Amino acid sequence: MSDTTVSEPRSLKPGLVPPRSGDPEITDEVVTGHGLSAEEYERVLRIMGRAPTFTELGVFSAMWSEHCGYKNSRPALRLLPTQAPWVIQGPGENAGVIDIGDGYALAFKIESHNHPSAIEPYQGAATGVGGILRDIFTMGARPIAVLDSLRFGDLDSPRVRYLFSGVVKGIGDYGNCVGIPNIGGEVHFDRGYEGNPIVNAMCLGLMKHEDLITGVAEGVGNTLMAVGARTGRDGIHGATFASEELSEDADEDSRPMVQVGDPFTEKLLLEASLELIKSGHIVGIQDMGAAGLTSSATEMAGRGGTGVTIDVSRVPVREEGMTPYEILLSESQERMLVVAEQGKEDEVRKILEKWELEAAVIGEVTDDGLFRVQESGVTVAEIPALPLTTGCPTYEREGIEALEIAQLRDRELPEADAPERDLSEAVLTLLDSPNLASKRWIYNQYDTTVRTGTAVRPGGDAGVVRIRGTRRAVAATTDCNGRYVYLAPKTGAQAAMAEAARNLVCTGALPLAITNNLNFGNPTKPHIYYQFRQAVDGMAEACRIFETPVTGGNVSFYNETDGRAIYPTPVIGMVGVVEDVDHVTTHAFRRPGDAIVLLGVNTNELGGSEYLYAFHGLVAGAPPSVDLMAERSLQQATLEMIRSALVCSAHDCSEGGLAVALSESAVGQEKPLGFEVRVDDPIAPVPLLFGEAQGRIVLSCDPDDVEAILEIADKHGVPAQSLGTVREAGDGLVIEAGAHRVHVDTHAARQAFTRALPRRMDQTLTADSE
Amino acid sequence: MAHYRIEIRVTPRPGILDPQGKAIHHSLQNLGWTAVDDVRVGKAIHVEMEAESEESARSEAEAMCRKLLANPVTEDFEVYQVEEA
Amino acid sequence: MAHYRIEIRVTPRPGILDPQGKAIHHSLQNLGWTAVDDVRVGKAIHVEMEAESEESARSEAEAMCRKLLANPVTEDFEVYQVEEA
Amino acid sequence: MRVAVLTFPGSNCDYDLYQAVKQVGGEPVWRWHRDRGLEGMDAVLLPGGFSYGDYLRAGAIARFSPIMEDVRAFAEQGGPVVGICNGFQILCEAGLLPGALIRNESLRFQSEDCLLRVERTDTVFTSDYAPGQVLRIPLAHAEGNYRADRETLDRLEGEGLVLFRYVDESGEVVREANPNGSLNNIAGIVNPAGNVMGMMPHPERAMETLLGSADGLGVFTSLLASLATAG
Ligand SMILES: Nc1ncnc2c1ncn2[C@@H]1O[C@H](COP(=O)(O)OP(=O)(O)O)[C@@H](O)[C@H]1O
Ligand SMILES: [Mg+2]
Repeated sequence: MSDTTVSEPRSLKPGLVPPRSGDPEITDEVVTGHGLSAEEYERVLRIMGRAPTFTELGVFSAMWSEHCGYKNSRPALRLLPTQAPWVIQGPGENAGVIDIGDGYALAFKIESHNHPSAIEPYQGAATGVGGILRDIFTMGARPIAVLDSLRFGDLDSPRVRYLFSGVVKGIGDYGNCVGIPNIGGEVHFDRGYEGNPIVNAMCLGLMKHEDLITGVAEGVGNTLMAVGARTGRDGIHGATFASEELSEDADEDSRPMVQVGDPFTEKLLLEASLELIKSGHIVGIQDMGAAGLTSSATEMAGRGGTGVTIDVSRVPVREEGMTPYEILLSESQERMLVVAEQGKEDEVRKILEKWELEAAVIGEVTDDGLFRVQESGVTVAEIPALPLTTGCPTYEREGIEALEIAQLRDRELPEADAPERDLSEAVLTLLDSPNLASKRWIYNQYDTTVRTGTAVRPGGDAGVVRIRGTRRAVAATTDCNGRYVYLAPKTGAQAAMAEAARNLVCTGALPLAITNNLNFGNPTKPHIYYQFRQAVDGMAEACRIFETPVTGGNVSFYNETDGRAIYPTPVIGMVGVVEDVDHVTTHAFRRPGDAIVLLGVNTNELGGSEYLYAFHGLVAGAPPSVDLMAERSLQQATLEMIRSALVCSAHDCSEGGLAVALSESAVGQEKPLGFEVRVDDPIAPVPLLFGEAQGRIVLSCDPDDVEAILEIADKHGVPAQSLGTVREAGDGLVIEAGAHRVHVDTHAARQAFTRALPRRMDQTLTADSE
Repeated sequence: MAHYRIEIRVTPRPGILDPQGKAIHHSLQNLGWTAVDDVRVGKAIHVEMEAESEESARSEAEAMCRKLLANPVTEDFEVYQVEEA
Repeated sequence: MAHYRIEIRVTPRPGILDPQGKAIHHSLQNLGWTAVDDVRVGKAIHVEMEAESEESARSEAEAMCRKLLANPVTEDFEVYQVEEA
Repeated sequence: MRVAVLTFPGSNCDYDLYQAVKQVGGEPVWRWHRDRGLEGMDAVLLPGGFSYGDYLRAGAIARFSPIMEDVRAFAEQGGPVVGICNGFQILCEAGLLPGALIRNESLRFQSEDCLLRVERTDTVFTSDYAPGQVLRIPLAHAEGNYRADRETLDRLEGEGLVLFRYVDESGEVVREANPNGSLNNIAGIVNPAGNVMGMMPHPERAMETLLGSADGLGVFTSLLASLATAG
């Protein structure tokens, strides 16, 4: 392990601050309890030139937590490409921003709320949505869509069902109330997430270029204002908590008080913030998210190269007797920190009042580079601002692959040669797998059509929102198969990138950029750091080849329960633009008689598949390989076909393999259809039908257009073959593979596909189930 | 065995934000009830059941609260009335 | 003037469908509480206010219920506890 | 034709209604709930959303908004008033329409396309539809379960005040088509005077095929046409 921090920023040394009466004394235990190592505490002493007060220790602890400080991830994240001509705002702000043409810009970001959701699924997920919405509208963008990426253990556990249903309800209730349509997401169920669910929420926001604003505390003498909800004792030290492992017998009282979301206040805050930004009365605005007032104030000062002074006694509070420590570290929701132009405080207050919200002056921007906190005029903390943000110690660690994973990857797989079961039955069983089945049970609880922009709703390959007044639309998707990443982190991360890009092009969108949410275990363990580092390397390479830079993201470490880590899950949130809404395409077959064409190559790769998990309970083998150049050609070919108006439907072929992709196009719509196809590749039937080879897309088109499609494929060097024909529902789903024949009744397939989740969820849910 | 009517109150734990209570409080003030200084909203659950005795009815009701009716992370509960009917 | 804590119960009127009560009843039965034969779910509203007297606190609370807290089409209300605090 | 689109704190379909009015050639006018006066307005629309977070009961707090006094006066003078989703809930809470909307039977927020049968075409809100026409329109709500006492229900049915009903593809009133448990599959009603209408589904979200359906257009074209003849 080597400490590779940049040289310490030069800054004023803080003055002496006497201990505040009533605050605990600082002992070794107190320091350890704040998650700071002995070396880190040494560093605090060096920066301060003296011992910190209790309040100051709390500030360091929060800012240098993994969550705020990116201690273990920052060096690796520097490897990710972040630039392209269309990137307006890269990483480092509340959200990334790209140009999408016609004078519009798109802000987007993904954020995790795994730990809070494990404790209180409803509020944890709800406040996760609240936080990501604020990250978007503090950029000056109006949120236009939400996506959610979820992971849980297997649904046969009552506790998992309780978590799953609470999370979905929390996401729905919050987004629905604010009025932001959900346009997609994903969910996987696998024992690898038992006890430690993943809840990532992504938001897209639209703005005109000139409305961009950032979280910067500029202009000495400008006024800091706390805006929105009052500060309570909820979530104190949530950031530090999110940087620790969960343990099943964790003391209830040691956990921070659960944060409760108030989407109604959020909606008012959203409107008020956008109005404030338009008004020109403010120079900066930022959400009080993780580590609350502390992180928003110090980050804004850090970016502005300024200092700030805050008086906590002026912060509107919900409860009496709150200490400076509590006020600084509270994670109460629906609050903003605003830097108003000096003299414009009343104008700001007026706008907030219209929206029935409070705005209080709590401090000002200074030129001394210090984060100074006062309590009724008495200084209780004084810390150089820059070291708090950029001076967080960072670590680049040794990574080593765990032997047992290498063994799993190399092990021999059942059914790689000959099927042990009836293949038609196997198709039905897979369609009933919660991982492959319709997610309608989820998105029926989400408003998907509010704001009248949703051109492709959840249930397709990617969500699409048209931009009123233009011919354009934006598309977004989230993807990651944690099993692949577990078995081979670099390949797995590239597969996530490739799937996201395929999902976008299938709707007619050109992929432009990504945000990512890196969900991993404890990075101080060498085999976890290995996963992390490999995944970042893989992602970086794919970003370069796809020309989709990273504009922001989030790292969530310590996703472990009792020492067991989740599958490494670097969720990719990718956005793209459809140039003309006439190109918007969905995955559903449209007309009997249409031809079915496969782009890409079937391979003999069964590793990491849902088939192995569903029938053998196995997560093993090498995950399907990824050829990034071939993926890129596939993307370009598909887009050209769609833009030439040759394509009736396009569907990414991935989890569940070819048989499942075809079935989804047939029965994954209200009026199911049938199909009849023939595949003659010299591959054993199970890997052929259910292997999850990358780089494939299933299209349907007018039979007269097959030739044109094959020509475009050929031009791009993309292998393509005509597979068969879309049929009436009554003809069933028919696949001939060499000597094997699959024939599934369309109605039975649709039942399996649509009933899988409701069937499992229509059971009693209790909070205390083990 | 006798028949019991049980009244249960499930309320947000102290310190936990209660946005609903806040909104109602605000509305009551707008309607002129300025003397109101706090409103909290929870669930009122009425259960009817057969039980051996009042005590057993009460302890069953408390078990229901722990198991299903209240969320221990965010809510407190109280079985405040058990009546033979 | 004194400070009062008031407990109010707002419940679905008899005959009005109570989907939440029905669902909880069902769940309790699935969890083994087969002796339960009815569940109704309403709101427990806790109000704190200044008032001249207990009677006036009560009558104010009843007025709040009539005006805002209960919907007469679907709900009944009861101010079941008024306590000086 | 000037059409007021009201915004309550927590409304979130006001923008969509505004666009819908514009699309059919009306002149939408924003009205914040604390603004007073509806003079010069030809119709008033109450949007969907979560006024006051739907706290207590959907619509219960918004009905006391200052502008609601003006809405009541406007309705009493015969001016057309439309409440959609939360707007419908507010109109019921305010007593401008009978009945109440309670939690969906599923206890879940329900978001999907529904099929609606147009029960009457002789109203200012439905004149552009064919009798019995089946519409595909998105809905999205948690409290859309229409309830009324026996007497009220008999009157609604007897006087033909039900405007829209949830049906299946063949236009039949069946249980499976009912998304929320509403009595008699009621999705929308009108007052006896015929000028106040409330419905749970969102016609303003079904204005163009790009977004899935254009079947909601009729509500707005009917209204605009009636205003044109009235004016
Ligand atoms: N948690 C969720 N929230 C919203 N929509 C979801 C969610 N999970 C799945 N969906 C929808 O269902 C579709 C199918 O999911 P998935 O099988 O993960 O698709 P894909 O493999 O194409 O990414 C997604 O594209 C999305 O639109
Ligand atoms: Mg996926």
